[in-house]
Amino acid sequence: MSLSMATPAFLIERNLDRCIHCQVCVRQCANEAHGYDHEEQRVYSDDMRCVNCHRCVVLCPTRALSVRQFPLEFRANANWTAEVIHNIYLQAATGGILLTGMGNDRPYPIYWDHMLINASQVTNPSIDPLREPMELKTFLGRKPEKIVIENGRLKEALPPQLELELPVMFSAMSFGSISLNAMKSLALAAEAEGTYYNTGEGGLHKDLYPLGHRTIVQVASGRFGVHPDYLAAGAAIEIKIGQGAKPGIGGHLPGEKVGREVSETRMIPEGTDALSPAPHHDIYSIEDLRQLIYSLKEATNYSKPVSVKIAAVHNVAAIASGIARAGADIIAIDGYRGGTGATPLRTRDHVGIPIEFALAAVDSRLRDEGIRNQVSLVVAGSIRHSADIVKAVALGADAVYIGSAALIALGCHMCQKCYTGKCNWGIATQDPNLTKRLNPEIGAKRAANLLKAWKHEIKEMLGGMGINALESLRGNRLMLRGIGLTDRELNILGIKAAGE
Amino acid sequence: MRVTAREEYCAGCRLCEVYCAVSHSPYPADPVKAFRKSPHPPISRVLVEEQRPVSFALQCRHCTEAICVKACITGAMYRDPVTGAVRNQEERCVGCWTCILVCPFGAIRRDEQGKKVAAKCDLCAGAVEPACVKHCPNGALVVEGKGGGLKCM
Amino acid sequence: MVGNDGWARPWELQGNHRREGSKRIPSGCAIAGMINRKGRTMSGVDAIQSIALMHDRSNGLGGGFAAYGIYPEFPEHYAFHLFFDDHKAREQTESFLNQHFNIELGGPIPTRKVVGISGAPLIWRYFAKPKLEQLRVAEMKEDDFVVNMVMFINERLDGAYVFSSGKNMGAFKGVGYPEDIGEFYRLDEYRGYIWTAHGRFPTNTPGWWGGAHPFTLLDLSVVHNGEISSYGANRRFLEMFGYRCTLQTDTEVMTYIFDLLLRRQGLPLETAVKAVAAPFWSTIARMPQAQREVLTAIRTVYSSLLVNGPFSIVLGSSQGIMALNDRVKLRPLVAATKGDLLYVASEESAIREICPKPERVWSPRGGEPVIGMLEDAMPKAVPAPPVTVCHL
Amino acid sequence: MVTIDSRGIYYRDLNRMIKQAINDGAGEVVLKNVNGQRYIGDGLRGSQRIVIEGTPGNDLAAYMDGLEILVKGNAQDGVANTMNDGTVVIYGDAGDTMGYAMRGGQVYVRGHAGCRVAIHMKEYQDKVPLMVIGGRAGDFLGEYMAGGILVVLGLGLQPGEDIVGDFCGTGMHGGVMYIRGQVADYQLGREVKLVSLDEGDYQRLHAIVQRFAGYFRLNTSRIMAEPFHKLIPYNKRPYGDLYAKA
Amino acid sequence: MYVIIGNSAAAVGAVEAIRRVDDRGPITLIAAEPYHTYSRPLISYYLAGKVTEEQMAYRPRDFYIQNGVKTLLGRKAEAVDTRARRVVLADGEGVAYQKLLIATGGRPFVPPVQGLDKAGVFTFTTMDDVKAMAKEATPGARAVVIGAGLIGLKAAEALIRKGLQVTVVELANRVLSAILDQEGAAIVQAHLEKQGICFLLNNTVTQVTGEERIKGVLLQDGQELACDLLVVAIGVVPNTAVATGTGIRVNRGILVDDTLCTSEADIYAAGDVSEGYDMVHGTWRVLPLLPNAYRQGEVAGLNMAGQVAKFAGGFAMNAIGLFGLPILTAGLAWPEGEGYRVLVRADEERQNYRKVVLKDDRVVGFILINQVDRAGILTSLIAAKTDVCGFEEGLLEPGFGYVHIPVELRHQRLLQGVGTGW
Repeated sequence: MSLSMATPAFLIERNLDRCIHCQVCVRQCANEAHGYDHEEQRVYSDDMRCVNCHRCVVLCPTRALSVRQFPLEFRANANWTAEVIHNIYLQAATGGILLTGMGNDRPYPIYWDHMLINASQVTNPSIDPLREPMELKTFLGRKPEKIVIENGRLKEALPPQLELELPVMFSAMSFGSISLNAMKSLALAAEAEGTYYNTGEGGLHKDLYPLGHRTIVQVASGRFGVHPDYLAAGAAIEIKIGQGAKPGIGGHLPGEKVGREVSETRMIPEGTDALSPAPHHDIYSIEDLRQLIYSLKEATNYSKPVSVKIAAVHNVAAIASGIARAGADIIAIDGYRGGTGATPLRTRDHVGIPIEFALAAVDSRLRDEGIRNQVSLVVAGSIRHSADIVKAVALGADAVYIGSAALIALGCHMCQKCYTGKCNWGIATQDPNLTKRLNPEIGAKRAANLLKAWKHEIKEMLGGMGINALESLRGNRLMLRGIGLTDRELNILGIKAAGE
Repeated sequence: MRVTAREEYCAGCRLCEVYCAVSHSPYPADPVKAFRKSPHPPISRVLVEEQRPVSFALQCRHCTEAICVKACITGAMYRDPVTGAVRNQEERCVGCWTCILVCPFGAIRRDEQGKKVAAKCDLCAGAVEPACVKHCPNGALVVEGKGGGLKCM
Repeated sequence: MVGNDGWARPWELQGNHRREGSKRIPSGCAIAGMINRKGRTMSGVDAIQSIALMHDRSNGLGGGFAAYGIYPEFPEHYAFHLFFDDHKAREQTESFLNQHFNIELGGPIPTRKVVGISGAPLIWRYFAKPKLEQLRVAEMKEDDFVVNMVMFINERLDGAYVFSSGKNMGAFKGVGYPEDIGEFYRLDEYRGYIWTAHGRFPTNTPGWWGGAHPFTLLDLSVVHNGEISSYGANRRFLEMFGYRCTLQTDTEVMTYIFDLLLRRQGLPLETAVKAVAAPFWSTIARMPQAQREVLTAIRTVYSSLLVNGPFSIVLGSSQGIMALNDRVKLRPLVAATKGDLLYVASEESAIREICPKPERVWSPRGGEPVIGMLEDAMPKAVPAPPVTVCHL
Repeated sequence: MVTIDSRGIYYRDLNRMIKQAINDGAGEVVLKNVNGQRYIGDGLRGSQRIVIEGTPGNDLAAYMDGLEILVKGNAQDGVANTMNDGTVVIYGDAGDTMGYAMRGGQVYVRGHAGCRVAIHMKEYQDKVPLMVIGGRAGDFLGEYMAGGILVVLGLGLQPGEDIVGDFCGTGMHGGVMYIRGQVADYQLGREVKLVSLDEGDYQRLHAIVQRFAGYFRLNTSRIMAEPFHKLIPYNKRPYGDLYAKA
Repeated sequence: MYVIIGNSAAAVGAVEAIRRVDDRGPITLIAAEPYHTYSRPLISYYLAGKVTEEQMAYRPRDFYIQNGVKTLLGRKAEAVDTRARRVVLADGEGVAYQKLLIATGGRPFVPPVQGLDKAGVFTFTTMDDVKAMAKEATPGARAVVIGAGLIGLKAAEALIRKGLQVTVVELANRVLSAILDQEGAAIVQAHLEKQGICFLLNNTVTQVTGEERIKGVLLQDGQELACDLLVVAIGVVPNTAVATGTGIRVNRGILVDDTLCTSEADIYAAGDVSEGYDMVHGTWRVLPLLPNAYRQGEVAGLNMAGQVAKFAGGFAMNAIGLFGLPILTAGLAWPEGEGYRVLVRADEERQNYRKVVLKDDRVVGFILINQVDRAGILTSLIAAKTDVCGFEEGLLEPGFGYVHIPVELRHQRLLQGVGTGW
């Protein structure tokens, strides 16, 4: 096919009054959207290649660059949008599945934004978190039905727990989907702020073993890098069943991303595709999950909590109940806005349910069944800021996982091109030219700063509610009111409408 | 004191070169003017070496026993006894390139745009932080050893 | 429901989780089955031991058994096993039964107290035959009539649930680990030539005994392991034939599928199996023409009865048992024989627990049924014409 | 050597006893009357030997790293799940999903194996997992297989019985299978092809079969007398073209 | 009491070294020339008018004052009385020393050619030389330079710039024969010819004609050239006169050990007057280069002041620019004998020439013409005797740099120093 229907998505604007032709943009664009014409001695741009990652814009020393939507339009059509048309062109040309990165970007309602948080006035006092104690410490893990004290001692020790200084963890992102430097950034930030990061299914790089106590090691369907040392190294083990950005499907890490380090960490040969099957081939039913949970507990002598991560799907409440009963100590639920390095576009945008509903349904179901205390609930899938966290905890979450927000802290500009492996910010790439753009010391600082800032904000909001310990917010849906929601939605969320 | 590159974090953007040039130009605060107003683009004293994927900036190590100082035929090259910085008095320099011949780091550049002089890092004399360090977007350049430089020979 | 803070908690009002049927409940499980093909009876102890070995496959929220040949003194009576929430429900049901059946004998099913079993409903059984005049009024065959009655009770009579309705057989089930359920029902005191057993791992706790396996309809019983992804398609197809999937469980649907195909449409078991666990089109394409046409017909006519997703089942009937996997064998199933005995179970060890030295042990392929029929079993009855189930 | 009568012992207690015995220095642990106990050998590291008399439960030798386990009987599902190293010898049959994600070590099965065996078996550096199945294997053998050596010998097949099931090698992208006998094209996944063995293959195979035969007192040359076929993936990037590239 | 004879790089090196260790001990510096220390290589710049006399100062005017050095300038040291431990000046005065440094440098080698005593004949090594020549170097005049070495060519360049017609007569078959090979020399020669210099190679002056004043020269091949100005620039030899009659052992230059001490205790020699260790050749020989002179002076100074310092050796190295064409060389650039490997990349059209000589996987010499940037890295590889196995191919890259050097070595050098042990 010689005729390509492709047209640029973005327009690079260069202010020639300011451009000094220093070529920083040329050097920084892995997509080669900028070039240098040696004959003319000037830089030029190729809009076609631009993915709008802003790397050139941010680094341009003279602020000569800007990027905007390419102004080419089709005849106005609310149904056949430009995006739909372009995707058909692409599929007609390639016969391939459309890929994308990061989370669902469709304009579905964001229920977080339809919930409002309470504050104290007059009748009960608000608290000033700057002066008074404010506790965010959170323990994740199975809690026994009751404790027995004999001779002043616990008869049975508390089952293994994860201890968090704030109810936020970095969600599973594998070494392979993200760079080692991104991984290190998160690990160091987790260490600094007293929380955890998650290996995803990419194995644990040797450099990160010293931070094993801040690591949740994942066991996913590809079992990459899973071996006894790996299991022993982590603070907890997470069985990944599903992921919000691609519920029900597996993942393919293309061979070109499996370089030496990824190969060593995943324990597969260099250059091979790392194929993660859609299911675990040893789990086709809930009792198989129990079998896997206990095989992991057995292999680690019952010393670590085992988490099970699933995507938020229609019958998530029933599934969560089953997971709790299968022996999981933590259930992580990833909503349909959850991010990823690569996912089929249609799956990302059309499969799953919002985390807000999933959380409300699961928490309610587990409470109905009297087993909420047996298991900790972690939610994920586009937690964007501290207010989302406060709302999540009020709906019933013990903690949240953040992925996209953490990556944005590291510099991600949401171009959604992670799957190309050309992340200009050195995050979602294994290209050594690009990975070194993320200095993990800086990354760790930024990620830790984000957690610090959110910690302060959560405390402020808690103080406003007159609460000085996070556990008093957990499941306290009285602290939420809905706005612009139908009765049915309010019912599912288990909250009253604003004004009620 | 010297600026050291951490090559594992050098993004190869060469902003260090751009800002070094700017800060040694007549318009140290204005990159646009620095480049557009001078008859020649200012010369950077930082040199980014690159052979993908490796890249790093390299500038004068400010050796304590600086061979360039010893070898300088005019006495233009000297080590500031207070700051320890090795500097070139460009008005005394004749551009004989003996320093180029002896500097084991290859950290001295030939500036042939006007009067030939050896151009080298002066640690942005007087600045709190050299321009290259200040503008490195990734912390790949760090100021090290307030006390002295390397013994190069 | 109102909280002590004085306002309604809507999430507690949305549905009655105490009883299955308001929500679809996927579950995983352990299954076991055994038959003496000569019709010689075995004590329930074996079935209990076998399923008990697979304790970790269930989670204490359901266990049950089906036993055939246990009521030799009432071979021609329908043995109704019922759960009642209370005596009011029992009285109401009994009056309904008396209206339509001649009850030969009725009373509580004997149980014993077992640690770990609590919250049992009233559990009664009745040996009964339909009243002939009622059959005439309904213009129905006897089995259809019984099915209708059972469905009526289960759907309309509050607090009553028929969980077994076959002749000379019975289901025994409840909430608890299967070995405890067996103990509770005193199954050591029963003898049958077929036993099937089930340990349940539901993904929530209905706390309701009717939801346990086996699910039965007349003498058909199903114990099941897995989750059917095609549930919605299967169910809506069955509903066209008058089935009411009130429990919303996979087992219920599975039972109705076989009831429809075997009893009401009179298909041979092998054909029914091909509808449920259909061969792949690529496999069909390689078959000889005649066979290809048959399979093509089965797959197209009964496309909505293809059971998709992982499952293994043991189907029990008075004539024998059939164990079946989904067509790609995503659930475990092992079979073994020794003499006249055929055993099937989710794990080999469950068989070896009661038959340490089987003559043959094998693992059936996906979609390949393991069938054990009584030696003197008659070929399946002549197909009955489809009937309209009257809507009660 | 420590002997444990496992009859009626819950798996968790049995495994604790095994670990205790090994910690106490036992070089060999003999388990008598095993029936259905799960997770034996899971996550253990060392060079000890566990002899199992009976039918061990699921996930035998999962994550194991080095031990030798002999099963004097049939094994159930999930043998050598994600095993890192070590040897499992099964004198009877094995169940489904054996060797899932197995990365190293060796498994020898005298009898047949179930479905989905050696799924995602993979190799890494010096670790090249080896699995030898004496009889036949079920459907989806070597699905997603990414490395290692899988040998199916087809000993004791009934006339007309297939040595492997359908969808053999689906998604396979590494490693090699040696199959003693015929495999019809329709049984193969789209990502694999049958090729002839070369001299190197036969030498390699001979050594493997010799080890296998050694465990079960069989005659190597008689096994080697039948022709083998070699199954290899077309490439290590089976799904490289699945996606639309702009 | 330190006494230094000489006032060039070695002397300055010694002063600076002594003062690092001993800020009090009296230093006396004796020099035959009456000038403040100046940079000898700059005399051609001076001739060309690129620098003023003022700018030729090798150190600031107050250097000796600041360093507490008593200078006896324009006073020639005639002899050393080692027994009495004093230096005898030409005017008879004696200067007592406890530690003495002889840093008298070299003197121009003047061949035995008839007529060199005529006016208009110059050598080209001192301030006086250049001042005298500058007066006579008028535009349009015809100059002949004997010797196409460093000094000769720099003189020729300066004379061209002053508008003279210049002919260079060279006995060897190429220009810069001491530092360049045939190919490199050809590039340089072509470049210089383009600027108007005439070359007569394989030839030399046998006689100077004229009366009082030079009129021309007779060449070996019989040719006669009319000329107004003759520059004798054949080379320099160690100026060892002061050691004559002492026990100080002298070969071509004064012999020293690695502390720069002569055969006489407390008497040191440094710079062009001495024979230093050539680490490339592995022999002791005169290394007439400014960087060496300074470093030797420095080592001598340290030892004189009581420190133990050693001169690990040096080797030939030269930086020269001719009409904008830079030429940087070091070590052995045209090896003879077994065991050498020569890497060359040449582009005559662009005047680019890069040649690296290896022996036993070590760089022992190089020639860089035109693209000379970062030559010091190569120099340091010679000095450090670095095994270049694994990055040899990079050596010929015009942009050869640390990026071509294996990461461990690179980091070691950049973070810990080069450690050549010069």
